[in-house]
Amino acid sequence: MWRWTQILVAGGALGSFYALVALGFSLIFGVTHAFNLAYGEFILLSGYLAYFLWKSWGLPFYGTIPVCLVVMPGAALLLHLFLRRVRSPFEINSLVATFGLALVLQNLMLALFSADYRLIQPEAFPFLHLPATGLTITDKQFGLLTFSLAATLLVHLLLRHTFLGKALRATIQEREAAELAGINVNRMGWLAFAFGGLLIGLAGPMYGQTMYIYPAGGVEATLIAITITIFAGVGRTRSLLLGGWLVGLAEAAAAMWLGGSWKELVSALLLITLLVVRPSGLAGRDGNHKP
Amino acid sequence: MSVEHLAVCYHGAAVIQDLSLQWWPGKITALVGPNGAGKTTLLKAVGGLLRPVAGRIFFRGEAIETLPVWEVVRRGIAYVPEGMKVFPQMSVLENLEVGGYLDKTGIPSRLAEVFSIFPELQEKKRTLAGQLSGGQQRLLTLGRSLMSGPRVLLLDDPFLGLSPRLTARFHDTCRALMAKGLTLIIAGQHVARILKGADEAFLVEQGRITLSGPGPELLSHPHLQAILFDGNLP
Amino acid sequence: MGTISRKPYRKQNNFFCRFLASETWPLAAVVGGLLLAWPLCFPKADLYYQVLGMACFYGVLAMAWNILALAGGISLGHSAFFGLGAYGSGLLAHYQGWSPAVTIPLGAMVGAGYGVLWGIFFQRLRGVYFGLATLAAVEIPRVIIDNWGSFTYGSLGLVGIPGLPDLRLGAVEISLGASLRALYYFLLALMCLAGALHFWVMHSRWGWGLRAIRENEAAAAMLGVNVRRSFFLALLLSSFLAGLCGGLYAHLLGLIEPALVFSLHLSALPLVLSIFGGRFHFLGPLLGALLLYPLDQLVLQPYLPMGHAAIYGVVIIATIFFWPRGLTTCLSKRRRSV
Amino acid sequence: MEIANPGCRSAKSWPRVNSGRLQLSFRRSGLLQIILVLFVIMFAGSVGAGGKEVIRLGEINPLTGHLAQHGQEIHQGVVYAVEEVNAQGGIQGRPVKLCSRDDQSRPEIALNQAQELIFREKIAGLVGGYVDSLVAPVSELAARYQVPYVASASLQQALTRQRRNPYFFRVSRLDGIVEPLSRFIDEKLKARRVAILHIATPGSTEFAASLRDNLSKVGIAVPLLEKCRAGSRDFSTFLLKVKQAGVDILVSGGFYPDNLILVRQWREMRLPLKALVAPWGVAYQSFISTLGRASEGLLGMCAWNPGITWPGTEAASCRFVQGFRQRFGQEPNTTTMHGYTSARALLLALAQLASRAEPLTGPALSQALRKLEVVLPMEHLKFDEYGDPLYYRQVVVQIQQGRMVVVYPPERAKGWLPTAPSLAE
Repeated sequence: MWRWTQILVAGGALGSFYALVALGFSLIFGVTHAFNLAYGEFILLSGYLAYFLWKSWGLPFYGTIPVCLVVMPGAALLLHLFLRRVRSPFEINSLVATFGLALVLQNLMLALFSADYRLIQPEAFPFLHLPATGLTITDKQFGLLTFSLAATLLVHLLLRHTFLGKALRATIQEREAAELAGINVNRMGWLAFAFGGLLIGLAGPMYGQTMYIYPAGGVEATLIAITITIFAGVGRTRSLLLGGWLVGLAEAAAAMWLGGSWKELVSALLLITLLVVRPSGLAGRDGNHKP
Repeated sequence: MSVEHLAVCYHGAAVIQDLSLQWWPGKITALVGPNGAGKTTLLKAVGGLLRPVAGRIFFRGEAIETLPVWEVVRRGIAYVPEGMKVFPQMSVLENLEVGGYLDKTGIPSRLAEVFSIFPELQEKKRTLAGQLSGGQQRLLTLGRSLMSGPRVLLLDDPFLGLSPRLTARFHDTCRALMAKGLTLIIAGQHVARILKGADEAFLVEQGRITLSGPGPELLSHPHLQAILFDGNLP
Repeated sequence: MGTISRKPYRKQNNFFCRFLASETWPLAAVVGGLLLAWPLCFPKADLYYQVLGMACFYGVLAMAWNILALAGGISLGHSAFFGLGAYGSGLLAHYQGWSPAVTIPLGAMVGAGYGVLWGIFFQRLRGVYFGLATLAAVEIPRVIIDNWGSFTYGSLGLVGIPGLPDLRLGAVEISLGASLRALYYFLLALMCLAGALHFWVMHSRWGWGLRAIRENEAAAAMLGVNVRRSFFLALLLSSFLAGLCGGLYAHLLGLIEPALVFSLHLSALPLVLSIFGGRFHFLGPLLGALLLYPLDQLVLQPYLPMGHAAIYGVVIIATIFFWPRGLTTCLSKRRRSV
Repeated sequence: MEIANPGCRSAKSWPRVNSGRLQLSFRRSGLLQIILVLFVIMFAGSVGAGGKEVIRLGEINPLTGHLAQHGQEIHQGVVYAVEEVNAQGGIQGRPVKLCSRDDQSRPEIALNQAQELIFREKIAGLVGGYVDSLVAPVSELAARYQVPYVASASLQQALTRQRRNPYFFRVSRLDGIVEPLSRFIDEKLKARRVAILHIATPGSTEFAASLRDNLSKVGIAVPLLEKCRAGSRDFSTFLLKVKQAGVDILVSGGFYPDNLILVRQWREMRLPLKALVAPWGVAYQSFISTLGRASEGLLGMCAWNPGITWPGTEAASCRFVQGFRQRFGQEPNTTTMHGYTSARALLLALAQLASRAEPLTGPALSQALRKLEVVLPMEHLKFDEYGDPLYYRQVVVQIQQGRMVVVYPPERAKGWLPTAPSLAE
């Protein structure tokens, strides 16, 4: 019984983190249609920034997050500036251009930070430990859950309950109609990159703390982001979170029953099944929304 | 409002060449013509969606052809696209609110106005727009355009795919809007219906204006009939 | 497309005539001639045989990918076919001891069999959704092969796969296993065959049907294109070719591992090569492979051992900026019409 | 009608009639020029390479990609060995030039690069290589072109046992890890039940199978043997199973990054284990400093480390550490030493050939390597008939107060803390 609770906690924390990683990608992709394969590299950059602030300047881990939150939107806006030069067909060309950018960034990080694996704050302290049951929630899991859920909630509130958010969603759903409603879709693009940068800024330190960072590690983060995003449909925070949990829990359950090497098969099957059954994404309420 | 020597290219092909015309405020102007004549392109150029390669578009004495779309909308020109361009994952209310994006303070009053014109939208204001019927989505598209408080409405094929009853309804709405001082420019395929109600009408052929005059008068013009009805009166 | 026939409405069933009528045949001839002739000047340049041979090999893979892309199926999972072809062929050679001449096509059939499954399950998916499903679909054969240790040797990989046999044409013996030059000509011939197939696909009625599907499925169906069958056939051909490459790879390298043949790299490579070269032109994927791969292997790596991948990235970015529709755009005078 | 799909504007243009098919436009000839220039650059290196004076040594390592960390470490070791020889005046007065290539952690690129080294640079011998899938194709090539290849880190037994390859040598072997480890688990830890985790790579998989066989021979049960994908970021579920299985020892065949996560999650979950042993990744100073106190009491394995050296080579080892520190500004570790040792072996064989004034051909060099016997800081190096190192044996180290202390074999042991101190204090 407690074992299952433990799996639930581990899977839930990881799943929330997946959702956090996917949020920024989803927002940027939805609003600007930029298929950003260098997304993971930006998370790594943010992670490296946090790592060096923590390591060399002795900043506490949670102290590095504000710095990343300031720096990364700038980097994301630079990326937007870069991608604005990409011509149509935008989606596929941005994919290839960012593939090239990812290569450049990977080598840049290799030269700057060396190939070593970095881990922020490796020591763990239990946040909640019930010796009788064996249930343990570590401070990292707790932090991961809190920050991921808080970020998701904030993005949700932004998109659902502010006027700006409505404009962003309108741009995601029907770009031309949004333009005709007087929305400056250009500015929405900048905003999406800025918000995406904020989310990258948050996800980076979390990534460096939960997992390790190394120059070639961005691909994994990008894959998580793409998977969850298309899993859930673009610009839907709730289904993103749901998708993250589903993947996290499915992986944990697969590792439990079948063994760690079957994890990917289970999440792949889950993903394919969902795609085939619900092509418009998780919890997709189908209107005339074209995939 | 006037268009002077306009030329617009679409995917490299010149769709409109050297087209000039004038619209008078507070009237219904019709643009008719065969498929591919450039009606939609003209409306899109005026609405700011396409940038002309040559020529000028004046609105209240100001050249607007290089302005981005939202600036054009801010000046009071609203292009209502053909088809159903709603935000499918947003509620009807949200759709309308987004329509008033440029002037947030005016939203409540204009919302009331739109709901008075289209009461069925008020009934369904919590429904997702994607779940509305086709006709309702058209109404919503129009309603959303009205939310920006336009002076000029550019309606692109507004009757496409609507039932006759709804078409009549739509037409009445247009009249009512005109009575409120709006300028309407209607382009479309339902030539007879459009021309009958138009104060002023233009025939567009291959990117040029070939005929102009009051709507009913134009309808009976032999050239127009030759082109659009193969000589048979509808 | 840049190579459409000069008189498209006259019936031209002979594809050779169509090829001669296309405006790029001089370039194809120059490239082909260069590839054919340079070994005469440098008979001992084994390195170049290897690298250019592999470039031809990747050209075939890129064309396999492009056939599906022509129908709008941007696949991110072609390494699934590649890996299945490699394992199918490798395992047959290992257990049955058959000649590669038999096992490679059979391996390709295994890849195509997986393509059939895609065709059944992914028939409703398009665009990004198709791409994502294909990305996930790589994991299924990979994990199964990785865990089925008793049959596939799992993560240990399959070692000791026999090399390509010697070909005997009358009195002439071509030893593909021992001579890199022979291997190079073999791969070049394979590439030319695949290139001809690619040309045929792009310029046949079926190919135009595939384009129509990519642009607008409903409209294509109204034009009389059997959307499902056409797309399915494209998938089948594409997966077969990718599987063929995989089978060949197993025998070229002599060892395969799940992580090696089902890698993301192999899925991404044909996409990058095709888009770099231009995916709307029958020469595009080919040129992409023939330029990009040797550029990296022969120029960037030796001169810049540490930073070559970054330069590679810069080249890709520059291409997207200056030739957004691929290098072959500069083949036709009016870019937008390619 | 408008087309929504942005990827596909092309078919808008329907077949158009065009003229002048033979006339090459400027753009087209531009492309041709690019192609020609590239061809010239590609072939430029093939002429005039390979001087008489310089001895060229080839090196292929994963300098980028997911194996980059260890590839870079081996690379540094090789660079150091070559520079050391050059500082002493080269081989019989002839300087050694190192030609390094990156295989991007991909075998077929390793093949290309090896060929480039053999044909364009005309190297005398090859060193480097990190995992078996990267080493194996290069070893085949070495045999085909008769260029001796001394692999720095390769374990898979099939590479030497299955196929007699007279041009392939390596400075490490799997037995040198599994044997001391299983004896340590049996004799020192007195384990009854052991869980083994390994990564889906050939080396790690073979290690796990071989260790299980060895352990069951001495009557130790292995109730849990699990495989994980390389780069797995979450072992918490696996650790739950470990807990369920009631084992006292956990052996991790994971690499450096896998062990980072595994150890941390083990600590977090407060799993009662007598010991966690990991042959790879733990016995690195950087691992210890990254994990900090969480690494205390961990067991790792290494062939060499600063302060841990083959008996009788203390002075040479010390010189190496100091020289390396000066050159690269960082500490050498066991991987660096593997690179250094492999390069040393090749250089020593070259020197022997040169001192006898024999030509530096592949077969002669292979003979010299076969006869080579030398005591180096990492091992007493002598190749057996298969090209495997005869005396390669790793030691088990325990991390005590942030330092590595040898705990097995007994003749080299320095101290042993029988229980793993838990982190909570």
